[in-house]
Amino acid sequence: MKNKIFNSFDEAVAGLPDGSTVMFPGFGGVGLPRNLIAALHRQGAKNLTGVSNNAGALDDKVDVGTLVEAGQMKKMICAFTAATHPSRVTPFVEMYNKDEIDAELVPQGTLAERMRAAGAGIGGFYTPSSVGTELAEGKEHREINGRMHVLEHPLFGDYAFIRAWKADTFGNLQFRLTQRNFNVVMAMAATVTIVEVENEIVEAGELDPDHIHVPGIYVDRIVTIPPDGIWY
Amino acid sequence: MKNKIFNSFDEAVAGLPDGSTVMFPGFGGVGLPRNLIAALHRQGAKNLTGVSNNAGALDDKVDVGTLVEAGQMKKMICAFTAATHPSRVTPFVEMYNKDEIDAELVPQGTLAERMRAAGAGIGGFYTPSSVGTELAEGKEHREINGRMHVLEHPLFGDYAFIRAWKADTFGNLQFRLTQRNFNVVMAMAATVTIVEVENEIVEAGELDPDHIHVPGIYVDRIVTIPPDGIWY
Amino acid sequence: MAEKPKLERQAMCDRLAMEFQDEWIVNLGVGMPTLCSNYVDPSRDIITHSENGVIGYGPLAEEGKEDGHLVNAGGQFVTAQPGMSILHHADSFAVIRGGMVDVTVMGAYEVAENGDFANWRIPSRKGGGIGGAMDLAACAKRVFIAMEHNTREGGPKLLSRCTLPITAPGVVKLLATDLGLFEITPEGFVLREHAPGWNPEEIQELTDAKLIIPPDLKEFRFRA
Amino acid sequence: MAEKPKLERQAMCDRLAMEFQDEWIVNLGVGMPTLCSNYVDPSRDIITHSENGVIGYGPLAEEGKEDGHLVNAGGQFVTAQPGMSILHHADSFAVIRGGMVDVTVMGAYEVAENGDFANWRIPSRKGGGIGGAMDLAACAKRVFIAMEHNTREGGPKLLSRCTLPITAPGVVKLLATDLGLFEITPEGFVLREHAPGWNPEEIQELTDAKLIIPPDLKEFRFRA
Repeated sequence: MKNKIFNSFDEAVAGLPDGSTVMFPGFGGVGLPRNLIAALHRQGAKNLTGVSNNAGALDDKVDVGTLVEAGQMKKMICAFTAATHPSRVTPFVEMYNKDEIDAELVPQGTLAERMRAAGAGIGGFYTPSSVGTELAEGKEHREINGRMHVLEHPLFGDYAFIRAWKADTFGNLQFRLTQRNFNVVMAMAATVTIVEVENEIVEAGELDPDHIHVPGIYVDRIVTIPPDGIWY
Repeated sequence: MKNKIFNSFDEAVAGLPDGSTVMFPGFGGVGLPRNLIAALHRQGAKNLTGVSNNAGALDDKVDVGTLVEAGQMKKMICAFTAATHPSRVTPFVEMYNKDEIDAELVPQGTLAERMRAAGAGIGGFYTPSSVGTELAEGKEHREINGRMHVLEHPLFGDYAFIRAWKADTFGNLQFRLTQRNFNVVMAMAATVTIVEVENEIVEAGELDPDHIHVPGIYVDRIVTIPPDGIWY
Repeated sequence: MAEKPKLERQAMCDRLAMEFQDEWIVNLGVGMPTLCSNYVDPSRDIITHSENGVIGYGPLAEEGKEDGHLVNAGGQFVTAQPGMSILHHADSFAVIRGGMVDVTVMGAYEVAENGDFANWRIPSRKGGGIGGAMDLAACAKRVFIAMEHNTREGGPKLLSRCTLPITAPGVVKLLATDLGLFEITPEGFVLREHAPGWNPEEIQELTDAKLIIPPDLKEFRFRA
Repeated sequence: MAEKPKLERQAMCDRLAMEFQDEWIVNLGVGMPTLCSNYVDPSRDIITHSENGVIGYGPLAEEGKEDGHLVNAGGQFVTAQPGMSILHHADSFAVIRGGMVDVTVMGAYEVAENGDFANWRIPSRKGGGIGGAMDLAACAKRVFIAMEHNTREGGPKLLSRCTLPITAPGVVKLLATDLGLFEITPEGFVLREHAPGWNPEEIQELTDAKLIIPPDLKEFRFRA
């Protein structure tokens, strides 16, 4: 079996080229691969396009906003470009207002489904979400069974950074509760999937085949979070 | 909590109207809801449209072919209309050759994805499967990223008959190994989902929330297979 | 007049929650609507759904008893309930787009008499926050809104037409503000219940849209 | 000439399996191709995929040791292997359409020099059996075919153009018949290896399409 286990986050993200599209899961801070993001920050790749639910929060923890602030991102594709509260100005908002970073705002369900389509080999799909709004302007419309839909396209990644609960040596992954969020579709949509895992990596065969959330065929590199890693 | 537990297969399928579209999972005989099919055979509804991987095998067991042979089906939507071996003539093939039953032949992946689209509120999707073949004739074509695709439409059911391994009182379901097959997308695609389950129904809370294959919101009626039920 | 007490946010959310019916799948948006979860009629059998992939979660977790892996759409720690299940994001929005959600409760900047509403973008600011609101608004069976009746500056928020970019057209069915409960009908806003001490004329004065005042107008119903 | 021994089915499938590379995800169709699973080079690290939602299953189950819930695409009972995982049908075909399958091995009625092949419908019969063949043929990285060189009646199956309705256009890369191994190139069928005792002229005589005979033509390689 191919060895997918890497000894450090720095080794796991080494060689990630400038200009890559990188997918970052996480919702409310849960399932967010903070250790891999910190390693990418140290690694320094530039002109990246990020795919993420938001463009970074405003706390002292490492998240997508850390890469934005460091000038590593040229564009964010996400469901929130504004900060969650108008009074809080994130690094992203500051740069966005000065046109120093680009953004594509996507309804959250469409964002998830576009990644699922990329992973599932679907060339495009029609959704009723966003019809009648500014975000549907310029998109192809089609009435299906009396209801208007817009055409949406698959969203591929070069890399997905994943935060998992358990992994085996083949790369099979399990998530715990709402940690799952975007992790599954991002692992499917990206060419190279890199995982930080909260538990020791177990031998193939130790995870129940009925309860694998991401099959190992989608997973390329796995690192166990060390005791001094970023846990929350 | 709404009571979803029914005492018998006959009660669970009572009132299924003539003309309904009924989805039947199962692959290689595994995950096939034989007890519910037998009850529908006794119930006698007619002019049904069936959705299934095949149109019935040629053994002495109850399956979709039982309903075909009894004249209950007016149409089958499936990935196999011919018998798996040319020398074996199923009831379906006999009737199909005499134009006594209608059929729509769909590539298996497209069949599964059309049901997933129905469940997921997707109005239509583009797939490269079947392009360049007789089955793509008359379908809308579109070139996406240099590759030709055809447009496929969601496939809804009035009823899904499901065979599960475990269930709880809320209707959450788990499947074992390749029993899962079409069961998940059919439960999502159908208005009324009726389940035969191989184990005793447990209390809500006894199944791990991280390992539910079909959430109970998709499930309407559950019957435990009795010792004298059809097990294989 | 401005001195008269208005309705508390909790009362507004309670009032909307009183409309929830047995077996409804209920999605509560970020902010004020999460207050709805503080009041669920114990005789009612509500199923909660959160866009980040939880069906059947329970009340907010007590401090010190949070499970770091279980949050709601607002990122708040919630508790597990028997029968809960977890989905990934694409499957969670399959539930939403598939029409399984009976009601979604959201906040808004503006609501119009044609059922349009706006809650994701202020034109003076670049960008916005859609989250799952557009999917929910377009696909849930009913959209309920909880918001203050007026802006901080005293401007109207119940309009004949939205001025901000909308979240979805023609979907709002019921609206609770700090001045009352409003149904949106093909004819426009119907004032169903007024805040105690407020008469229809006073409410109309603070409203841009023309209010329909039905003969059976009632006083606002509080939680029992 | 008809008396000369041809290749056994197992030898044909072994030969195709010898082309599998480390880490390949391999999908074996119903019928003859499942024989490929009898031979997997132990030095090779192959990952099996079956359309009914299994990744990483093992050899056929011994009689009496079958698990009633675990079958392959042909409905045969197979064994579990460490690292195996299960998907539902839509996710299983997401693997296929998503381009994860490195090779699919199928049977066929006809293969054409342009890479077209036909394996789902005989026009004299109404209907047909597509199963997952169209999805796999359109989306796997490589399509290998294992079939007899001629029909039972002695007719040709390697054609300049298919006469039957095709399963996918232009996808076949490698073909094993009971007379040899054929590569399909932009120029057409190249006879890479001939069955022992058969010369290219004899094979051409039983073939409708024009065969390209390369200078480095070899004898068929058997399993070591």
